[in-house]
Amino acid sequence: MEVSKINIIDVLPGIFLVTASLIAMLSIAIKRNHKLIFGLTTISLLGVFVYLLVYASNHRFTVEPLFIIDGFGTFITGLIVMSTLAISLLSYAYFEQREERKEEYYILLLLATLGSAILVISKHFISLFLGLEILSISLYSMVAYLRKRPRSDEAGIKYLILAAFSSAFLLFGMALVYSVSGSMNFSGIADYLSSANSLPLTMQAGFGLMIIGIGFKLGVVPFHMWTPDVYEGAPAPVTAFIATVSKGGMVVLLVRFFTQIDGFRFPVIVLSFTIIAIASMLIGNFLAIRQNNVKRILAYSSIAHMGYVLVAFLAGGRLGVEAVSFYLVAYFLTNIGAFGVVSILSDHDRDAEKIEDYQGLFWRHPKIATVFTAMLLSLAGIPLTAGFVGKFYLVASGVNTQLWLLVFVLAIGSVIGLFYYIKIIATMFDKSVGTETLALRPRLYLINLITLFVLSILMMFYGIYPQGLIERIQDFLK
Amino acid sequence: MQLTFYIAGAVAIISTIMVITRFNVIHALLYLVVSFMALAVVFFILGAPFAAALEIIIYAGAIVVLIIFVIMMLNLKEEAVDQEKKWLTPDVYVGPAILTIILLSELIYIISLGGASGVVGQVVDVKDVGKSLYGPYILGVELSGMLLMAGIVGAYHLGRKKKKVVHRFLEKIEE
Amino acid sequence: MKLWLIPALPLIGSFILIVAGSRLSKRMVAIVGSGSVGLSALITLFTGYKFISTSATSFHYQAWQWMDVAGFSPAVSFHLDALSLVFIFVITFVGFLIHVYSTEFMADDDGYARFFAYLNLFVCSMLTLVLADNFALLYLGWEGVGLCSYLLIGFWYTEEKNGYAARKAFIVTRVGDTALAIGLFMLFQNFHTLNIQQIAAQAPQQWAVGSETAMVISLLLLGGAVGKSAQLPLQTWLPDAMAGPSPVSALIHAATMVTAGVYLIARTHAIFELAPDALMIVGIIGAATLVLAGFTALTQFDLKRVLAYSTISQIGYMFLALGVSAWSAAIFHFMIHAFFKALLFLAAGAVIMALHHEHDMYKMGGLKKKLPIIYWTFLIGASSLAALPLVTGGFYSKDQILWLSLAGEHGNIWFFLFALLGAFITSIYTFRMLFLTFFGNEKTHVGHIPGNGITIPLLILAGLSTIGGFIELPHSFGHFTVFSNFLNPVLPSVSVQEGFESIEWMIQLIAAGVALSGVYVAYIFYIVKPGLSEELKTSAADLHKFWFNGWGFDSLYDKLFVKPFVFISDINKKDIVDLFYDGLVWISNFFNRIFSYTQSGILRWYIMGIVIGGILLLTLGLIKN
Amino acid sequence: MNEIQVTSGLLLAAALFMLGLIGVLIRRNIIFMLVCVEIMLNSAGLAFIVAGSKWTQPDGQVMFIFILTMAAAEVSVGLALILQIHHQLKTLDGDAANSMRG
Repeated sequence: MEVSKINIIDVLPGIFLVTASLIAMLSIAIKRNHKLIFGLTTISLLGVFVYLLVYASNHRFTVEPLFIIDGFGTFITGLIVMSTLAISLLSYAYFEQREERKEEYYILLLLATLGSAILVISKHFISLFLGLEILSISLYSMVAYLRKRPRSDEAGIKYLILAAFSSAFLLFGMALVYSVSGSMNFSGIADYLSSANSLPLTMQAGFGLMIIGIGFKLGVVPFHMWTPDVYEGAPAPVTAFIATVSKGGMVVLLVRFFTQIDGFRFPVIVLSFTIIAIASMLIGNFLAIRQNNVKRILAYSSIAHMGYVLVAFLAGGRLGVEAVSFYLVAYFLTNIGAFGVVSILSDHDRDAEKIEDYQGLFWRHPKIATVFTAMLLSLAGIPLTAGFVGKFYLVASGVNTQLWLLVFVLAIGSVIGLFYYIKIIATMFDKSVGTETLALRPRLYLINLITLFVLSILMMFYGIYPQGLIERIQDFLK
Repeated sequence: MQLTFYIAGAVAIISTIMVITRFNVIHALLYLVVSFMALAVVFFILGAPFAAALEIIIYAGAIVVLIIFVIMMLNLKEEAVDQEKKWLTPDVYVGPAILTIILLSELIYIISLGGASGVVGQVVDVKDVGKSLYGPYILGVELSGMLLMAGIVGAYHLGRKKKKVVHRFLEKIEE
Repeated sequence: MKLWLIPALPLIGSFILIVAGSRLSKRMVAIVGSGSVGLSALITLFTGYKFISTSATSFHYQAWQWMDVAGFSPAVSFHLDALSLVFIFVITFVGFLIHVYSTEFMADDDGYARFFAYLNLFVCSMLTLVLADNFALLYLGWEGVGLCSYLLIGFWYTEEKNGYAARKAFIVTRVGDTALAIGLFMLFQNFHTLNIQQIAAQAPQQWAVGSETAMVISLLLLGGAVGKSAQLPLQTWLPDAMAGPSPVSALIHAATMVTAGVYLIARTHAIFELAPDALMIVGIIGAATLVLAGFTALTQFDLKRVLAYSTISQIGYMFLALGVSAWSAAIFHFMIHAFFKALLFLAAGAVIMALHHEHDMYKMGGLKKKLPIIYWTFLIGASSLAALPLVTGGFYSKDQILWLSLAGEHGNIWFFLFALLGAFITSIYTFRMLFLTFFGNEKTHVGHIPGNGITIPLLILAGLSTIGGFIELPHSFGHFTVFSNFLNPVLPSVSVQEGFESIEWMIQLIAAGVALSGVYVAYIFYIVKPGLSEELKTSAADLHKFWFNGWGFDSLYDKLFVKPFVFISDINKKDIVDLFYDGLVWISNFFNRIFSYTQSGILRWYIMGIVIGGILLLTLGLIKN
Repeated sequence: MNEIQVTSGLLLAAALFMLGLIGVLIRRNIIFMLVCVEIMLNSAGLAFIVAGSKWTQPDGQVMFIFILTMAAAEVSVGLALILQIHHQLKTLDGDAANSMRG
């Protein structure tokens, strides 16, 4: 047996997450204690992050045949772990006040993080599939976690059927690709493609079917329809997770896969993604403008944002990857912040999702309203926020490769987007005091508040001084 | 060999058609078992005896049985069949059918012309699969363990009988 | 090197005052407001000392690099050389004195904190402008100055005419700003950088002397300079800008804003030197402006308007100097002018305040006794403005310009004659102002006697405008050239035409004579025979009116631009361009309805969406293959 | 010729895949939808086995096993959810679960 070939150090982050989830499960078996399991989760996430900071810098090696651990992967893994940490901090108060059994949530959270982290470093169809499914299956239960809410179940079943359905497409596509190339390794496929002059039709169809599966996870048009319903039905911290970690992992996989097989050579693939990107940017924004549910607005905006990310993805090259990385950081920060605000304001029975819940928020809870305003401005891409720098990065990469149409649509989309972000902000500043239906829980929400402050400070910091992060990213991508 | 393949394939297709058109869930599941068995034959012909065995054990055995269990738990009555009859009307299935036929014909066109030539039938037996599974793909096996764990924890949490909603102060007493 | 602190401190002060100004006591506001600028001034002193003692040619400090993406790297980085050192010295010191003065002058105003917030921001913008090492930052400062001037001119916004003056200043300078922006774009297009030093270094290699591009860019830059510095033909905003409080006028005229144009041309002299024709135009504009503004100043009766026109005229001198490549002479005059003009404005402000906001000189008089300190300091400032020989700073700086406008390599006799005429008029209107205000009978009762907050800055400025002149003495007075030597690494010295050295003393004599005779004329007209000026006024009423209205520029612009524009706007009431945005809104709503329909919440419908997407993808593949 | 072409295998997989797809689209009962998704996954597994057999590699079967694992996990979560929904809504109608829209 040749098991011992794997260097333990290389896959330590994964092992860490696995161990943490196992210990979490065992601790439930002994005694249910929310605080304990919450502490365990945060500590192990912090541990992974510290490990990544200290040990894994910009070296590059592979764990054959499944994984490649390089700077890009390490950077995004760190980002994912930090985001999960923030989400788990936000989750504590959210789940504490609900009379559900909340301990399993952390196991699922850790496993979902593991799935996303695996997506990020995979270089093989098998690891891609396993990562994706670990993520998805944990998410099914997380979405439907609050069993008292019919909407939660509805969202759960929708997500489950659709995700499994699109996984089937992804699998069938991968099978077609495998049947032609004879390898499930990205590099093997790349070798096959570089020796073949043109793209065989079957392989092309395989890629097409794979795009369905990938596009579903990203929530891009026309595979986007699940996003608003799932965002709305899921508990707010879970929504934050879906919006960020789950999508981010897939973005990285997409970038890695198409960069490695050099898919940009084939006009049909580029054309497909261009159409998807344009449709996402426009339709996502169009859908949001008259929406009155904050969670749905954020869902539609995330469709548009994924379209923006595809611009940099299509631009490709170093600059494109840098842009994607930076954008993901900005996008993660702001989305977690925004959903954190939603979760902090949510009460016992429902999430704070109606726009009326935000009426006059600034006069009732100025701190939270300020944080939310900052996050929305960042999503809208107003200068001196991280969102602006991210968007600028995207535009720069698009301009650099002369993707004028995409850049133009990006600009139009941003203009439309401004409307609904400002609408929420205007609602918050509306002086006619809204109904005080949503009570904040004292004491408990302090931890949320601190998390939100840290997030917004980071967001502003990266808006005002992004150069540090940019250099960091460049360093990692070396 | 070839003939067996085509017969098994035909059985699989026909029984699958039966699955999606039955009104009674139990009938549909029985056809599903037939379909899985036919597929197992196909696997065997394709030189994957291990997969054929798993197909019967896990799919036809475990998964279908699991579904039947749940149906029994739900205690669906005769109305359910009538309900299904009402749901499955031509205006429901014509549109999707057309879409699917378009997609299928595209796929048929692509697969038959698209350069995936070659023959199949070489046996890859359990030993090879085992060696590869516990050799290079060992981490994949570990991960599939995690996958199952996520499934189990989720199913446990979601499937638990719902507690009566009691006031939080009374909860402790009831336990 | 804490160079960034110099502009940052006023910015921080401004920030504090904006955020917490309403909660601070007036005393605190004063401390924050003037203290921040004072600290800046101290740091400037320290930096200047270090700069001179290390005999460095330039300091560079990058405070903050925003990002560096795909060749786009906006950074806040500062460049300090002799030229910017002179400017920041003047800005911080004169600015500080004006702040101190304001603490008393504005003491009874409701918008005390607001005033200092704007004032600090103004100083910060100007410092950013002169310290910027790239044009993008310079432009930021440039616009910041424009914004602050708008805010400060319209400070007493409750009165409609102040708002009007503020808008006028903003709009007229915008014309120049637009030209400048286009010029900067062209520079970037040509050099692929906005770094000033790099451009200055590359320009001579890229362009030949007289190159067309250099000419166009120079003219566009000149457009910007003319707008900010209130030169022909964009001078009309400055006299109206007197609507603001007196310290604001002092700040605009002495330390900030109007000198930005001079700075810009001096800073980009490398480009201008490649376009001699453009340089010539600079000189012509300067010469024409100085005479035109001088005649207008003669006819004004509002104390502050006289000073405003005198500023236009003095800036004209600086432009003239720039036009004849006498770079350091222009900067020298800028510095001296900053001292005495700030002094004059502050003194005028004190007078106006003492006389219950009376601006009309004909209603003043006899203040010599009542306000002795103001009188003496005002006299020093006026003498400097009129360039009375030997004892005043203005004499040395203006004399240098006169001399070089004739003898410099680009000089000619016409420039000289215009400059001489200007000097004559200057001393007439200056002393007319002095005599009308301080001599004769007291016509208005004196109310407020200025305290220390006002008199101390005046005394300091009076000292500076006298001593300041002695750091640069002409050949005939010992040839003491500390100032031009100091500037030499940045601004090349001008060579004098053959055969002129010998007559320098003659020119000085003429200049002195002209200045003194101007004083004499004023003496005759306003002290000895006060009726004489009235006679002259009535006998040439039309000319007087023409001059009084600033050579009719305002009404010309009104007919040429404002009226047609209003006419077009009337026609285009429902803005055509708006249709585009309305259309965007309509389309968005339209698509929103359509796509909202697809979000039906029905699971099978969503699956259908995915299938249709799949079909489209495969079909696309088949078509393209 | 007694050999089986790769295309025939893939076509069989495609046909089964499409049948599963049409099943998901036309059935309103959530259990049926789940079953049809299983059919699709299973046919994808078939496609992998065909491809693996073509290259005489075990990888196709390995992938099949992983698909099997995933299908089992997914069905268990799905059935648990279906139980929940039946509790909540007293129906298995997929179209009835449409409280969120717009």
